[in-house]
Amino acid sequence: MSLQLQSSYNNELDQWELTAKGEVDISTAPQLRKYLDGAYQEKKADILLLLDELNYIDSTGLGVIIGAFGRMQESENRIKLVNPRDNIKKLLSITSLDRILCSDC
Amino acid sequence: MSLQLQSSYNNELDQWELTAKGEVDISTAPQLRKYLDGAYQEKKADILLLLDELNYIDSTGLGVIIGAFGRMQESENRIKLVNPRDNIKKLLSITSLDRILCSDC
Amino acid sequence: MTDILKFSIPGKPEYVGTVRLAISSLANCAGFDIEAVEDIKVAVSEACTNVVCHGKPNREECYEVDCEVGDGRITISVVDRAGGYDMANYQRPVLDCDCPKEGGLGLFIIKALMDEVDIFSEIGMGTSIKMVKYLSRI
Amino acid sequence: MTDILKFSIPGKPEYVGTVRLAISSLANCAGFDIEAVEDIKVAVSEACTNVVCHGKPNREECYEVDCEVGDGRITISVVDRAGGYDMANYQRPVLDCDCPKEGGLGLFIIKALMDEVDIFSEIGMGTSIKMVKYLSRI
Ligand SMILES: Nc1ncnc2c1ncn2[C@@H]1O[C@H](COP(=O)(O)OP(=O)(O)O)[C@@H](O)[C@H]1O
Ligand SMILES: Nc1ncnc2c1ncn2[C@@H]1O[C@H](COP(=O)(O)OP(=O)(O)O)[C@@H](O)[C@H]1O
Repeated sequence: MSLQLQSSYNNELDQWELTAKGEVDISTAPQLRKYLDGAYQEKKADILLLLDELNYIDSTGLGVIIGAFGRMQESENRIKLVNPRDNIKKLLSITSLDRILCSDC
Repeated sequence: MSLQLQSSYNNELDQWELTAKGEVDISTAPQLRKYLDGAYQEKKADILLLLDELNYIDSTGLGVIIGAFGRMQESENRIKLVNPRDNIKKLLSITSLDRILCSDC
Repeated sequence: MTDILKFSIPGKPEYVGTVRLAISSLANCAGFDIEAVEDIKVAVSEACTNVVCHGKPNREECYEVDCEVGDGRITISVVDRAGGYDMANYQRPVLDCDCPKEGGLGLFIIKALMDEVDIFSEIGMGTSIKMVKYLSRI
Repeated sequence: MTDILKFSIPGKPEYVGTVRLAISSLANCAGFDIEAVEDIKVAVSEACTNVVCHGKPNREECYEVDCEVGDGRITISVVDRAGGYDMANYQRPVLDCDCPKEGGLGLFIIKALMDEVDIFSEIGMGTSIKMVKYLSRI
């Protein structure tokens, strides 16, 4: 199981754009946490998490995203999930996380 | 595990063109046997087996191909493997089957 | 007639993916559609993750994943000897709020995705969670 | 330190793919490169196929796949109680001829792909085949 992460800062829109490919589970979630925190520490801004190629996430990965969401609230920044696949959409909807993490999913 | 098969007869070159996608193992080999025999019974001609999208084959699948090869010899028709992936190339080379089944692999 | 498959796995994060892959292949063989395969995959993964995360005494110890396939359903039990917990203390996560908590979603997700879930835990011993999914939910 | 994983599988064709998937995930976790993962996958699949094909008495009975990962190698044993065979009758396939035979390639392929192979078979009982692959072949 593996997770590939890539990030770039969009100067025009003043936001981080992070692409996650592969799977987030208990063995790869720490990697995601480090990446989210690293980006946010480098520059406090909104984070767009692009999920087109993310095949799998479970509660461990959702926990990491919720954690980042919480830490970003103090400076009123947001984390937004973009283009999750159907299986991930289903989890976001079951847990009602779509309400706070998605604008269009 | 699944195997998808597609065939068409090429009238210009007078040969069958069979595409195999997925995996050939003990559970899907009977499907391949039926397909090869079906085509050959319909029209006795050479068979090109296009393997671009075949991920996996083992001795059961190779056995099926050898069987078809044997049955086709009486009428001097041949079965040729085209574009096998590296893992399949390796098996063909180990078993020396490349010598009789491949022209370019 | 049902088929029984058993897996015995060390309680380490890196093997949860191995179980997940085996289970999805199994559910696929059993005739579940893509969405149901995903549900089963996530639920089993959550159960394994709980063993790996909360099993305190001896992380290296193995747990078992037992599967029964057939009769229009798949039944999967994840059984550990990782110390157990007091189920009376379990609190359903508060969803739909503006500050969700980082943990506590696992059992909730399992119950949402599977048709039947039975948990038995004995403190000092271990936990067994049995999950059933029907081929076509009546 | 090594990790031990065990799988118990019914001797039916449809589950060989499940074992194959689990083993490739495992070999991948253990750090083998793509080519070695493929080798291990094929070898284990051949061993399972032999159990399913040649195990006469009771096809439904389960066989075991035991894996040991660590110390720079993976060791996989496929153990059945499917009746065994007389190893003295085994004939290496004649390759490189113009009329190859349809069967008889399985054990040959296993031996070609794995670094060490030990087979023990007792007629009337069963067979155990142990295969080792080293992380970097010395
Ligand atoms: N197999 C297990 N062994 C020990 N404790 C467990 C096990 N499964 C669940 N638990 C307990 O139940 C609680 C709720 O689990 P869960 O809903 O999966 O959320 P989380 O794992 O994120 O805490 C856990 O925090 C843990 O205390
Ligand atoms: N697990 C097993 N149980 C019983 N017989 C076996 C087993 N494995 C191998 N054999 C015997 O060894 C022979 C050679 O096996 P193999 O090289 O895999 O070729 P094939 O399976 O195509 O015959 C088989 O034909 C069978 O008689």
